[in-house]
Amino acid sequence: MKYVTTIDGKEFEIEVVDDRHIRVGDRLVAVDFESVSGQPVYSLIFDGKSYESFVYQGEEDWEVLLRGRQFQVKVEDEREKRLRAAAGGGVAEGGEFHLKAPMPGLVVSLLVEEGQPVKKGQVLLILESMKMQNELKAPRDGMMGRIRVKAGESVEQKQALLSLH
Amino acid sequence: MKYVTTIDGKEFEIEVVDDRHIRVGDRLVAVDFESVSGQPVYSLIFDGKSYESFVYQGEEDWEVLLRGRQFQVKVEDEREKRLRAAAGGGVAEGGEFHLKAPMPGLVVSLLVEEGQPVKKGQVLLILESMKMQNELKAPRDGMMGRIRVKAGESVEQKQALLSLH
Amino acid sequence: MFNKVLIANRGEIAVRIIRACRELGLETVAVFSEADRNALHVRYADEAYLLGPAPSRESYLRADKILDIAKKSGANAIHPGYGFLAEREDFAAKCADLGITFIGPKPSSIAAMGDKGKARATVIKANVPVVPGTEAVGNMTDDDLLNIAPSIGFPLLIKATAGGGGKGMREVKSLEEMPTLLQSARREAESSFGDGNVYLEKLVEGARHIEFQIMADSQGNVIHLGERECSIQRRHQKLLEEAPSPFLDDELREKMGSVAVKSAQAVDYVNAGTIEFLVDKDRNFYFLEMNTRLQVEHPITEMVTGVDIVAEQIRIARGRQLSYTQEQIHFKGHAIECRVNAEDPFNGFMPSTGRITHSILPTGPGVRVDTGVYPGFEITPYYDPMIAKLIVWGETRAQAILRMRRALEEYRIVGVRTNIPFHQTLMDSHRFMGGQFDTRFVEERFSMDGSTEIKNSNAEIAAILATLVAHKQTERSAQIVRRNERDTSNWKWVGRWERMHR
Amino acid sequence: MFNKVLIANRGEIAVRIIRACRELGLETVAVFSEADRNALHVRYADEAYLLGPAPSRESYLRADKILDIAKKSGANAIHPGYGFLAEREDFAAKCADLGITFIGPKPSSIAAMGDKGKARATVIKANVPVVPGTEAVGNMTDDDLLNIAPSIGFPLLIKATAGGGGKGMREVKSLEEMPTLLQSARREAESSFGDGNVYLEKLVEGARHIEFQIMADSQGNVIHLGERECSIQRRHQKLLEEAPSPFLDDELREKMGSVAVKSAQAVDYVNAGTIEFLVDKDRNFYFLEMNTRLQVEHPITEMVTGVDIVAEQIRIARGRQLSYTQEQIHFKGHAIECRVNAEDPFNGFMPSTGRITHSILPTGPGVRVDTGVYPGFEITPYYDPMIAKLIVWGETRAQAILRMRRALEEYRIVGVRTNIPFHQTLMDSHRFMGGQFDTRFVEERFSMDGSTEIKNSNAEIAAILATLVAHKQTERSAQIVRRNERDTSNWKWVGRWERMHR
Repeated sequence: MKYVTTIDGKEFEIEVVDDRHIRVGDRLVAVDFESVSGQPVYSLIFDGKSYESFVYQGEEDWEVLLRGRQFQVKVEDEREKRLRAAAGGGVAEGGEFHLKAPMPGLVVSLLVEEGQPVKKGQVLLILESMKMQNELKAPRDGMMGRIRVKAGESVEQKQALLSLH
Repeated sequence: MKYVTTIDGKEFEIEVVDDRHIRVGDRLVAVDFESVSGQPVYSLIFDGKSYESFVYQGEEDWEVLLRGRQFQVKVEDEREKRLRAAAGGGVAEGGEFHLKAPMPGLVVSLLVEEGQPVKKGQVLLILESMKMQNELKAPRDGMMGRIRVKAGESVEQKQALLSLH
Repeated sequence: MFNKVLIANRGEIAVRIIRACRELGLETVAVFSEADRNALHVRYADEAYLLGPAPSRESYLRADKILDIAKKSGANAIHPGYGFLAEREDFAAKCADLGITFIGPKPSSIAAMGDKGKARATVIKANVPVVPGTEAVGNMTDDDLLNIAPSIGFPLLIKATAGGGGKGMREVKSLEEMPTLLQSARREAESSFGDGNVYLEKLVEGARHIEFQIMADSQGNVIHLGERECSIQRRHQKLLEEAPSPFLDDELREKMGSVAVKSAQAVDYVNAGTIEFLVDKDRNFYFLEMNTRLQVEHPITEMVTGVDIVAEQIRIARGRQLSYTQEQIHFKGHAIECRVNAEDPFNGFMPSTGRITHSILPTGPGVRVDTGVYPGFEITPYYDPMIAKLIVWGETRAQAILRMRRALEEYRIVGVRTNIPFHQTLMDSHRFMGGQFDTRFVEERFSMDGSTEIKNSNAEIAAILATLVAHKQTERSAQIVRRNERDTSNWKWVGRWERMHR
Repeated sequence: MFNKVLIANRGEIAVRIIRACRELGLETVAVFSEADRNALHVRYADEAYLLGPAPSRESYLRADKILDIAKKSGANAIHPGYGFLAEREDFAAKCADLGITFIGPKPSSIAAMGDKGKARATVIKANVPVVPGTEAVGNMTDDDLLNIAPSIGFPLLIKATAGGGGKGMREVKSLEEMPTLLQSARREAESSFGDGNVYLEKLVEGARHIEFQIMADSQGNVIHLGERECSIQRRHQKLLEEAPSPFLDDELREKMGSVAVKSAQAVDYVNAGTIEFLVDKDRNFYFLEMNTRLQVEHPITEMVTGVDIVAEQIRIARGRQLSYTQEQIHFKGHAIECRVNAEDPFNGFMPSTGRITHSILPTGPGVRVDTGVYPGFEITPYYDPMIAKLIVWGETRAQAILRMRRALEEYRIVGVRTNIPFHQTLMDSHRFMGGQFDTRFVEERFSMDGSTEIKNSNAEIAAILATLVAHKQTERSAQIVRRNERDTSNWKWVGRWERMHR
């Protein structure tokens, strides 16, 4: 199977030849790849070098934590890549933004009202979790849409808090 | 459910009243009992005291490892106990003994032949495992029955090695 | 003399105290919230009692229940650890009333130092230098504070009088933004300490945060165990501490040490305590506050002095004399502590909760880990995000940094995100290695991106890893689809039966 | 000077050496057998290469493959650890031929000390006292040995000339049983070391096994780092070591230390080595043998001296002078090491294999764990059963024992049986606490039953625990039966359909 893998705009062509070999660009290389203890921890011996890494599936991309660095990695097989190229590759920019609770906690206060215009970086809501007051901010300029929570309310992780048009 | 639990000949009458209470003899006591991390490790808070223990199912009895001591514990519910009492409780003593490999290893040498009389404590076979030569001995006097392995053979754990009449 | 100690705390510090008690042959009583039934301190203690639901207010802050449990269990001493009830004068006083030894200072010392405003006034009388700020004591109103602020000058800090750990603290750049910040500081102080009082302090720029460990016995002996450098902070939360400070020489150490001792003496201090100082670029130092309790970062002092501070606390509480004179305290080598928090350093240090599914601790020479978590334990949002302290000792600062680097590389925690990558990036920072930092370093002159050169050299490997994991996943889901096809075939067959026989 | 080190070993000692290299800024190359693909030393090293199948002869003893990997990877030094190739003169010589630094002594020193018979002859010349025994050197036949035996006197010991770790060792009580024992000793020696040669030594009764750590640099400086008490053994396998020995005073320590140094000088020794002595009841001491390598129990010496022995080995191999003179070596406190083996102490110390499913390490002040295993790792029957070394330090021997007791209580390993309960029972033994033991103590005067009083007080709790677990299991299996009933209901229904429409 051939993949096109992208990190920070840089593309790597990687072909999984069999269990023990991959082709990176033109180079055929022996790999020894194992997951450890059934965890998302992976040991890779590549060209004699021993690497260990956490690999998680993020919202869209893969997250690779390697030697203290985190990499956002997009992995697409050839078919996906072609489809995306055909669609023009443009991801909608102006659509509605839904703020979800990044962790369970208590809504301490709401600093905006429905229909109010907000600026990028403006604090929308304060969520208390682990004894810390966490400020949740607007990712871009926009207009406040529906607000689904009240101050004093406990929320679950990923619960929808409010929308931004 | 009522149980009769025996350690070293001493009987304990223990009734599991509900999730949070047991009766030991006549005493009704609150217990807080949890298994830890899905392992055979158990935390028991009993009368305010905090205990932690490994509890394994042995060949016949339960094995409880508590504060560095191992206890062989027989747990029977009332019905089992009565059935056993009715049967007379006698376990056959003279039957055939099957020596099984207590661990995987290599049979280094066989020191007996089929049909040979052996004495209790006599070395029957040497099994090499973890770089140690382990002598497997006769548990009682008897006559050698079938020998199922040869010197130089690798054996699995619990594999039958030989019988003693 | 007491023989059974109740530990009124949770997490790594409860475990630390249980260890000290056990090594002194004392029995231990743990208390726990419903969220902590399987916590390590419950598993390790001789006795354990439920306090109540997970929130601290309903469990670890319930002084009444804790004292009831002490009576019920026959515990004749209480160690409060840090946080929770550790700096509550009323709690220490109630212990005394009930004939229970509080392993800490006298209630009067807690009171004198606990209100940060009062503490400033007290040490000023003992000629200890303090940061310019509000000197009046008590419940100052917003109007009072707004009036005084210009005379102190901006930037300044609003600080909670009952405070600690940066909670209820706000930096103010101008009078205009001050009312809003006062409000939010009071709100946070109220929610953290049940006390919304605040005071003001000049912001010393380019300052280092350096604290001295002191120990005092009830015979009037007071010694210090040297300093800890605590300038590596983020939002006023300490992240890394080291001993000794690369900024101090012997002369300044001696001077500050004797001021620390004097500060403790000013409140008749007994047991372990910490005097926090700000040190400016010109080596002027100012008393900031005294923490009248065991400090999170006490292990680095233990590593360089060889003194077991918790065991010594217990000995002092039993009425014994200090085991050491000032002359017997020698400093050997260098120690560093990294606070391992359940926070995602790549996502604004957002707290991370969940079950720890796997963990490998770094071990070996010169490494110590103090932790209260283990594989299978659930990190809940109710408590502090600190899940472990990684402490190393080396003959020199350079060796300690190298050792910390390898220990961080070895540490595995799966199930929650941690700030270990932050510490790894810090260990690679030239400014940190050179000892060139102040309390603003992390926020203003530090980036998680690190050297792009190193990053680029690992990008290909990261790409390969992600590709192999994605490939594995695709293969696995293909297999599941195939298996499901087989599994449902019986149902298809039933469907066929139905149709055939309809 | 080398910058990349191949570690020709596995398990905890490979991890230990990788740590030292990393802290010195050296790159590391691991080698592994098929059974060890996921071992910690492979995961922690910078590079890793497969040697071959699990058995040592096909992997860790394959000197040829290891040297090939060194060349391929550019490793210009090899650390052999202990066991495997550590005391193989030919391997050390081959390294030298290839320009690879062997981190250990010269081949000639290994040869002089590696053959235990030759070693005796060498040190006798240097006026070092030895245990009476065979003084002739070389391949003695059974007849030679049977002839000499009566002049030495019984009981005596048959020992493997290439030996170590009690392998190929047999105790002989009379001439009659000697031929059989010679045969089995030779067989074990042959299988362990590829060399069936043996020699004889008088059995010193009531003896203690006390060894001295020495360090020597290539400039001719030789120092000792004090002794280790190693008398707690079972079948000649050390189980627990401590430093200092409770049996030695300063005078005897100095005397034995200087004999140890003299023994090392007798073979022009360079790098770390250990001189083993037997000390009888009357404090006479006899040279037993020299281990020309890093010793399993080196960490206790590190704990009491502060010297990082492995880092020092590497520095010496780089041609540096020793970092310490004899006068700079000071002993502080007391250290104990318990060897944690995958063995069932309640079942004749039978080796135990399997996957480790869960583990909690003891941590905190004064505790160090050196291990190569982790949850998810499989303990195979191919290698030594030692899976971890638990090391503690205390200010006094009593404090070290209390600390070890609490550390053992904290240690959790699930998946294999371990000898931790043995160590716990030992820590409670009055004879051990009193320092009253010799090399026969464990086999002859120790029982796993311990105090029946303590046992009885816990029996009720054990009964409750087993009952609750059994009850839980019964309930669970009842539920499974019920669930299966539901699951199969659809099938019953199909059956009914079939019958209805037949």
